[in-house]
Amino acid sequence: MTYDLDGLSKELLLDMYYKMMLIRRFEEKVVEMYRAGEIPGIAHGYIGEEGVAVGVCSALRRDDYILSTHRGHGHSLAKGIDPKHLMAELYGKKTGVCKGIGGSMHSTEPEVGVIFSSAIVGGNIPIAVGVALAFKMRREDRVVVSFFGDGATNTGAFHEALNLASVWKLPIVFVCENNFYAISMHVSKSTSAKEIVDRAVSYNMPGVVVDGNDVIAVYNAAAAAVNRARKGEGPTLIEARTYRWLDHGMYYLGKYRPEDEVVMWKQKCPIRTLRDRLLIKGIATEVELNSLDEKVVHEVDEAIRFARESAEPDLDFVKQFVYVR
Amino acid sequence: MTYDLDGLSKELLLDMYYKMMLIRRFEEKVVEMYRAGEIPGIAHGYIGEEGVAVGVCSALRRDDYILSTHRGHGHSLAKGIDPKHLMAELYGKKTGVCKGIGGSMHSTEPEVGVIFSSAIVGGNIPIAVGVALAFKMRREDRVVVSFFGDGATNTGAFHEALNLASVWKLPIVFVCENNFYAISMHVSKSTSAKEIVDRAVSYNMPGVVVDGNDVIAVYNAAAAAVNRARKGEGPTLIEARTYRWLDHGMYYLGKYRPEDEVVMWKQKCPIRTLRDRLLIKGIATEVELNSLDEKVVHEVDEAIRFARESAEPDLDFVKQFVYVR
Amino acid sequence: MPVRELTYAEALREALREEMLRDDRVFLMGEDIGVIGGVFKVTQGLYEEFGQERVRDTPISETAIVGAAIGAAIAGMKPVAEIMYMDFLMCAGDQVINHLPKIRYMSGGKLKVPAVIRTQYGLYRYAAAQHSQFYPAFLMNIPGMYVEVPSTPYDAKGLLKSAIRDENPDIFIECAALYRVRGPVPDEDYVIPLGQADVKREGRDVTVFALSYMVHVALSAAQKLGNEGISTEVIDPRTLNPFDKKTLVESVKKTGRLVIIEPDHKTAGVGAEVAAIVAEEAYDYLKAPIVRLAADDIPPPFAPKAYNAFLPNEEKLISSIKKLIKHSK
Amino acid sequence: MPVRELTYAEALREALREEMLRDDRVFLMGEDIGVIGGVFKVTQGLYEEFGQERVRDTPISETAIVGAAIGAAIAGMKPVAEIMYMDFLMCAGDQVINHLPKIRYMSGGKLKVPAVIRTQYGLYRYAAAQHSQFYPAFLMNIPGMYVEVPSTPYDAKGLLKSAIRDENPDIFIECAALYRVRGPVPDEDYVIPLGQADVKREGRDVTVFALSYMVHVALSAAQKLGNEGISTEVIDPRTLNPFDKKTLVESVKKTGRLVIIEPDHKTAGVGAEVAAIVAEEAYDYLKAPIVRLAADDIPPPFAPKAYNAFLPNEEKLISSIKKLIKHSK
Ligand SMILES: Cc1ncc(C[n+]2csc(CCOP(=O)(O)OP(=O)(O)O)c2C)c(N)n1
Ligand SMILES: Cc1ncc(C[n+]2csc(CCOP(=O)(O)OP(=O)(O)O)c2C)c(N)n1
Ligand SMILES: [Mg+2]
Ligand SMILES: [Mg+2]
Repeated sequence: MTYDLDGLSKELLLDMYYKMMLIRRFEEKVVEMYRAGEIPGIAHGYIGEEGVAVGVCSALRRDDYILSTHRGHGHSLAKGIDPKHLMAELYGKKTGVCKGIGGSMHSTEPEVGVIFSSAIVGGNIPIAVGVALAFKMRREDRVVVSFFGDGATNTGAFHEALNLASVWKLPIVFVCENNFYAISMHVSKSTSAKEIVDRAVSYNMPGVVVDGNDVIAVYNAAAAAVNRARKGEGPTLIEARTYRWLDHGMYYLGKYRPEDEVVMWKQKCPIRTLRDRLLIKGIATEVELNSLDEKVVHEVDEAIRFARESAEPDLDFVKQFVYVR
Repeated sequence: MTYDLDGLSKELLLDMYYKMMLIRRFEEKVVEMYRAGEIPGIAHGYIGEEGVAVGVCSALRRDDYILSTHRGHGHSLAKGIDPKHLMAELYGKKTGVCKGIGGSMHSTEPEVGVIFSSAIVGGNIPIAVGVALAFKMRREDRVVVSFFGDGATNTGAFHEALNLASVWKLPIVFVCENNFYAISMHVSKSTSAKEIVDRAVSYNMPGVVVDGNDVIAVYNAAAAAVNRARKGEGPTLIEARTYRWLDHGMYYLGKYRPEDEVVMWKQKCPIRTLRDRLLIKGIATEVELNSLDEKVVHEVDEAIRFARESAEPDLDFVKQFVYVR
Repeated sequence: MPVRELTYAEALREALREEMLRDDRVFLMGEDIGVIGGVFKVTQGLYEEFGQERVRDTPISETAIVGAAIGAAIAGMKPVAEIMYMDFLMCAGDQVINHLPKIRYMSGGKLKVPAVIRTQYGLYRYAAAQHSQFYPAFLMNIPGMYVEVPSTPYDAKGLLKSAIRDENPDIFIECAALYRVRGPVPDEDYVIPLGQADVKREGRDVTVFALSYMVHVALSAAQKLGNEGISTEVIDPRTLNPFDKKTLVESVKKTGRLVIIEPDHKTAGVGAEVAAIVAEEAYDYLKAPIVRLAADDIPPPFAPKAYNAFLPNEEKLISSIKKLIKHSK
Repeated sequence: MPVRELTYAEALREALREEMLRDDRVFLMGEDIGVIGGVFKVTQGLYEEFGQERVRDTPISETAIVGAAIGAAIAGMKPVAEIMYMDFLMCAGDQVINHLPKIRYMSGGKLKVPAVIRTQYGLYRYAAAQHSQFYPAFLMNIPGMYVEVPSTPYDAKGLLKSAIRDENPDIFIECAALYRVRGPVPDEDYVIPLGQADVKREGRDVTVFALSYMVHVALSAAQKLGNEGISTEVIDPRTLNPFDKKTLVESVKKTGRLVIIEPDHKTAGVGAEVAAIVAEEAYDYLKAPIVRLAADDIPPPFAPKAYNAFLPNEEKLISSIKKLIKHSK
């Protein structure tokens, strides 16, 4: 096909563009509404890292499962959660993906393959291994992705989980989003391995480094790892290097990053990069891309409206969901 | 000196022989007295692995600290705990190293550098890191050794501790006693790294494999790592390969090891190996070695007598040691 | 036909085996549970019968064991994971408190976590402070998971089967000192509903709330007190969550006296909750202060004499009951 | 001269700073406590003053943080480690229960473990089930470590200084909702002995045992009840281990009524122990059943309205006290 970029279909490329833009605009609105006092609690933005979630999730089937983190909005949207339901969750409303009980950090929507998000750093990784075990034991050809940050690679949970996944050769891909910081802690001060990806050696699994701001590179790396997992060849560790533009969460926690580092990374915006390539290669026109941009703005506005208008759960309502009875 | 073997003094070599033999005879008596119902609780024998504890501890100063495990009698004796006090502890007597409160798995004798033993697999490793931190912060040139088994390398505690020791460049040597089994679990089924020592890569520290049944090789590897640590160059991971002749603990838990594997390892007895070398190289005579053998038998008998004759603590006695008041 | 007798360990093994036969989503995982059948032999023979896929030996990775059980459960399996000693359960502390009991809830009811975590505490094993702990009150304090504490072979089998069939997460706490105790276990399939205390002996003068192993101590004491004309009711909660308040409160309303005997630490132990419930709900019926007999508030010592004294026992129970009955006269 | 007012966070910071100046064995470690001064800003400025050796930023490794604190302590240092949220304390569960409180004991008294583990629980932060937990009863149940739960800037400073100077291990539990609350803190050096409850308000009709944040709720309620002629005594335990039974029991003997208000889960919470103590030791003085107001037995929900209702509050406290006083008339 003439419209391919690196062998990818136009449809897929535009979908990746659209998803990244959706995440970007969604997160911008979250910041705005958080500041306006409409969104309670704590939340963590994904702006700047869109290439990772979108590249990885685009390489998955709908029935493959992902497990996410405190910084999970991007993963949820990339895997296909309706922005209305995600926004309603952030607003703490009954119509939210978790009925307002989970909030920003605990998205679950098995229908589209978002099985669970943990707010405990490293917490999802052992659970992801168990999900992969279930797939393997039932001889399903489904694959699991566990997302986590650079900081998470120093938790015991990471170590135990990757070891177990490897000895049991499970269909799982571990995606480390290395944005170089765990809150204020630079990866070079927290993580003794020369490169995070070197930790794959410890589990005798392939380790791959990828530019997380190049969504196509991410897609290709993920597709290879997913393929390997689906064929029963076991897990892979992917280290996707990227950067968060915002502060760790919604509060300013002080200065711990050099200005020019932030500026440098903003120049490597994953969305602009893809947009430029699509235009230069003639795969899409300005008009096409602008219409996606508008669609996204509309969808996010719609999500806000939906969230605002939805009802808040009360105590009796939430009590129903503790036990299966 | 004519009496050197691999550059080691006769004194050191005979001391290593003596210590290994002390551990051997001590452990034989423990088995005997356990079966006779004199030793309560649970205990784990070190027979066959003597080369590791003795090789490592011989490379330490008295004021260096070791941290030990559930399989700790050998470490305690190698570092210089009086067999009387150790045996009394196993008997649960007031004269024991921990006054009968700790038992087989919890030896502490800071005077000779045995700071703490944990019965939780992996449990001592983060604590050892903290001890090393104290040494470093006070600018003392003391070194810490953390002993643990192959099974322990799959715990989260191992991972977090080695990472922290490396980022803080602490004066510590991690000694993995790879006896190929964690209870019934063969290392190849539990541990995904091709070799345990490969895990050093994950922490960007040197990793060294050594024949744990060759006490001199262990000594040399430990001396190099201790020297490195003492000079402020940071931690090392040593994997010492060895084998336990007895069952995991004092009970028979079933068959999980091939007969011929056990036989093969018994032929590589670390004590016999050193004895033969000392004789062949003419460093020591049969008479000298036999007299050490006899000394050891006497000491162990003395330890039993001492333990038997000591008083048992009662509840009011043990209550005093919970808090500093 | 006399009822068949089994040991507590055999009863547990039967429960596991029957549920594995009944439902192929059920599988086992844990340290040394396969090839050697568990260090306490509870799973003996199951590896041979069901193979290494369904009886999975694991590395020493408690966090990964509990985490993987949770993951398999939310993906539709019914894992039964073993943590060798209750002491090690906190090596998986994050999974046990932040994940196991919260995932269903946090997902707004979209997920189920039908995982069972089996563990045991080692009473009278003289295994010192890191291998002798029992802290069920903590698991009771964290909502979202069920907690079973069977005291007999019959209860062990019936509760384990219920725990496996039920779709909520469970921490199933066995007692190593009971593994070889025998008791009647019917041939036919049965389950015990979760949340029903069992009146192990009826009585009029005093209620003894006995936890796990202490049920046996209480029954033996009750027998002796009976000879002296004191009629003792013995209540075994069997599950701590759900907790059967009704049986407890009704018993105390009847007898007017409550003695609690438990092998966990006294302060903030299970007995504290039991006493609090009674102080709230049967206050008007109490004829005497509530008495709690529990393990001392010190870590378990190794030395056997001190260790034995550290635990409550029959003698202390009998004398407490006698004193109590005097107090209220 | 009016007494100086500080926030709870400032009072804590002063305690840390003064103890670091006083004793060079004292040092701090934890996630993000250095360069940015902690996510709650408690350690702000200390990195600049004392440098990276004594204010150590760590990786996200709770087990290594608590373990290293223990190790440094047994080797003669006085570490103060921070665990960012109490929820994450169980990521170090093994170190917290199997090591921290047991090492001195298991060593037969040869070692001391003068480590302080500071943590906080996030009341009213709407941070959902994994960032809102408070489970002090568990730490009370495990003997061998002290547990502080300061409610005011004055107590926060005085208790933290005591915890650091004392040679036993401590879990020091702060409340994020209190960090900005102001209160008087004297200029001069002072410490508060561990194990002394504080009667925050004296009264005759009812004793309110209030835990941590709930002390403020109780004081406000007491004020209002006072206007209606009900005289309320408010007791703040300040430390849960050692636990000051005496102050509690004497107060209940005086008032004959007890209401407990606590922000942890009701079942097997701290209030259970408090109720049990009173049921054992002041039974003859009680004029009415004991009442426990606590967080519901469900994981903390995210949605603010539900979350607020999940916690006990002033309104519930006032109406409980009124009902109680009626009951006993
Ligand atoms: C076990 C645990 N410790 C600490 C925290 C607090 N915390 C939340 S996010 C975070 C940093 C995570 O860094 P990283 O894994 O690199 O992910 P990022 O935020 O950069 O995406 C920390 C320390 C937590 N949630 N869980
Ligand atoms: C955290 C934890 N899990 C399980 C156990 C039970 N256990 C005691 S020793 C042991 C095997 C340890 O194997 P390894 O580390 O290889 O040491 P070895 O016994 O071979 O010397 C196990 C599983 C324990 N003590 N601690
Ligand atoms: Mg990061
Ligand atoms: Mg081993």
